[in-house]
Amino acid sequence: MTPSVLAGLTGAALVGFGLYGLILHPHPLRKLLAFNLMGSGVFLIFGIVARRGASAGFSFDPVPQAMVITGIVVAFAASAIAVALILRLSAESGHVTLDPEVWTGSNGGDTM
Amino acid sequence: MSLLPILDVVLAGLVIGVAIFTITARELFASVVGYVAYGLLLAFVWIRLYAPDVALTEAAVGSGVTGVLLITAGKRLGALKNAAPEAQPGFAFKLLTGVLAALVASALGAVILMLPDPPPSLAPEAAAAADGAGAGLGNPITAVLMSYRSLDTMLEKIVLILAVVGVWSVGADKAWGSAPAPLRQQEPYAPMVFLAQMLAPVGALIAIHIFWTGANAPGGAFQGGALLAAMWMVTMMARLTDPPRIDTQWLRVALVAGPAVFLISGLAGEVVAGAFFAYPPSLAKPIILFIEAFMVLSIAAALPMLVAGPPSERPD
Amino acid sequence: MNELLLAAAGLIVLMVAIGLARILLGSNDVERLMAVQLLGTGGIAALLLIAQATNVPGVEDVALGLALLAAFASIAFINLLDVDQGDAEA
Amino acid sequence: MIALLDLFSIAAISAGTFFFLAGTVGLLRFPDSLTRLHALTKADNLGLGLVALGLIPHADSALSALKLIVIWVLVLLSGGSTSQLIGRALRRGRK
Repeated sequence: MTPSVLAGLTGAALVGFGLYGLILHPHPLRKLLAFNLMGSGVFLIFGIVARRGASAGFSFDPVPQAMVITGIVVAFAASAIAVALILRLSAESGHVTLDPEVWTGSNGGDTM
Repeated sequence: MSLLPILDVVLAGLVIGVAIFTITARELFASVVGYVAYGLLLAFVWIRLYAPDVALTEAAVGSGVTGVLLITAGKRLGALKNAAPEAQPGFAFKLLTGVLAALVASALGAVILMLPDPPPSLAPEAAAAADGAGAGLGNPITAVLMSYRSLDTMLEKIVLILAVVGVWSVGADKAWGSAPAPLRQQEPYAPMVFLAQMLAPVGALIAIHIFWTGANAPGGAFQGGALLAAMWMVTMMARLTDPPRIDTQWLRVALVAGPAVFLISGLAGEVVAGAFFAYPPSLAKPIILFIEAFMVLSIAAALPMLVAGPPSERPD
Repeated sequence: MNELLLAAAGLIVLMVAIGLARILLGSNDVERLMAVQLLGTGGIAALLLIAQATNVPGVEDVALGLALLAAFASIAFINLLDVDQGDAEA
Repeated sequence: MIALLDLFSIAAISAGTFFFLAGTVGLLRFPDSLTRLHALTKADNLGLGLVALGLIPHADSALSALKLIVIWVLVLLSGGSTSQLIGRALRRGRK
């Protein structure tokens, strides 16, 4: 098994774990973290494509690598917006959750 | 070279182990610590894939700055210790999610094992394009970012600005124009001030060095800018500086400078060299470095502002 | 020589991994932070060794960046821990 | 001369690896957080320092040798200061 294939399979596993956490965690920041984990798995899969491009008379394929660099920064920008929205939402509703039933229902049970 | 495969397997196992910890940890703080460790480990995987540029970006933006973003948010939520315990999903739902995640992961794994051979590659094309327009750049990734796919890179800078605008606009109406909340509430302890004072200048120097060598070696505008941003945040966390008011002139100029210079250069290319984002070959390298310098500035200004969050109502 | 460098790198990674696993799984927040610091240092050492053995160029710069970022992450976590330990709000 | 330098490298890197070993064993076996912190600093300061020292003879240029030293100094600086801060956090936590 070459390092590339190993890294690719790692990436696939990471996407799986990220998806699991994204769906199951009730806390929005944990969801965001899981989503980032998933994203880095996708980047890793992208990365092995870059590594495989090595056989084309180049030490690696620079195009996917450059796109991963761009992607990491864009993913961070999206996370920052998500964090700002989460903070605003919980400041307005008084609850740290994305479950609409909690904050439209009774306003007892403050989770903060 | 018999040890290297073992090392790779250990590394992959570690990455997966820490990822599982990050997902399953009970508290947010532990989970974020795990995530930062995970980012560092992932950087080593990228090194093993011969992608030091990506390794540095992943470590700086993916792990370091994202980690700080999350713990700052957690602190502001004041909910680090209890993660909404009332909404725990049932066992059947967990099982279903697990099956779904396993299916997605194995499908991806199968695709990876069945990738076409020989692999398709844009490398020769990119190399040709880079030779034409980005002549003199020894680092093919910088050549791709700044020449072959320069429109992507410019749009990505614009995405950063849009994100800053988005974060700012989430703040309360009456807070508009004031400064974001400081990254630390109380007076810092002396060793932290000392560390920030020592680290920030050295770090800024290293960041500029990494930007400068990026033309020929691993590094570049993204990595240098992210490190510079990290150093600014260090001074904010030690309360040597506070986040600036969001209506400050220099801040806004710094944010827009990168994409603006990039766009103007691209339009100038239309006039001088006959195509959008075409550089006259003899001047390609100086022009690219010139644009990159402003990109470093914009990234270094944008990342801390994204972490600092929307303007707060308190007159700090 | 290369074999030796790799062996040293492998040993360091293994050590750090054991420490990381033990501390991440069951301990308090401060010790988790210590484990991450060990991971950063050990990782940088292993990175330098592996880079020397496999001839990846320019890794010193990556290691420099990692050293900076390790310090950055530690400062951020400690910044938070202080609050956790109940420093009075200024 | 080359053999001598190699010998130096081997000695320094082995010693560095030993300190990582010692640091990890200490992190696992020492009874409380403060003594574990003590063990950790050995790995930080001496482990990485000796490994960097051992790699200097193999550096491509004077600049990369300098970078190795700077890496070590950075880790020394941040390790020392963060240990102070961690120690303080521990002391406050115990009260």
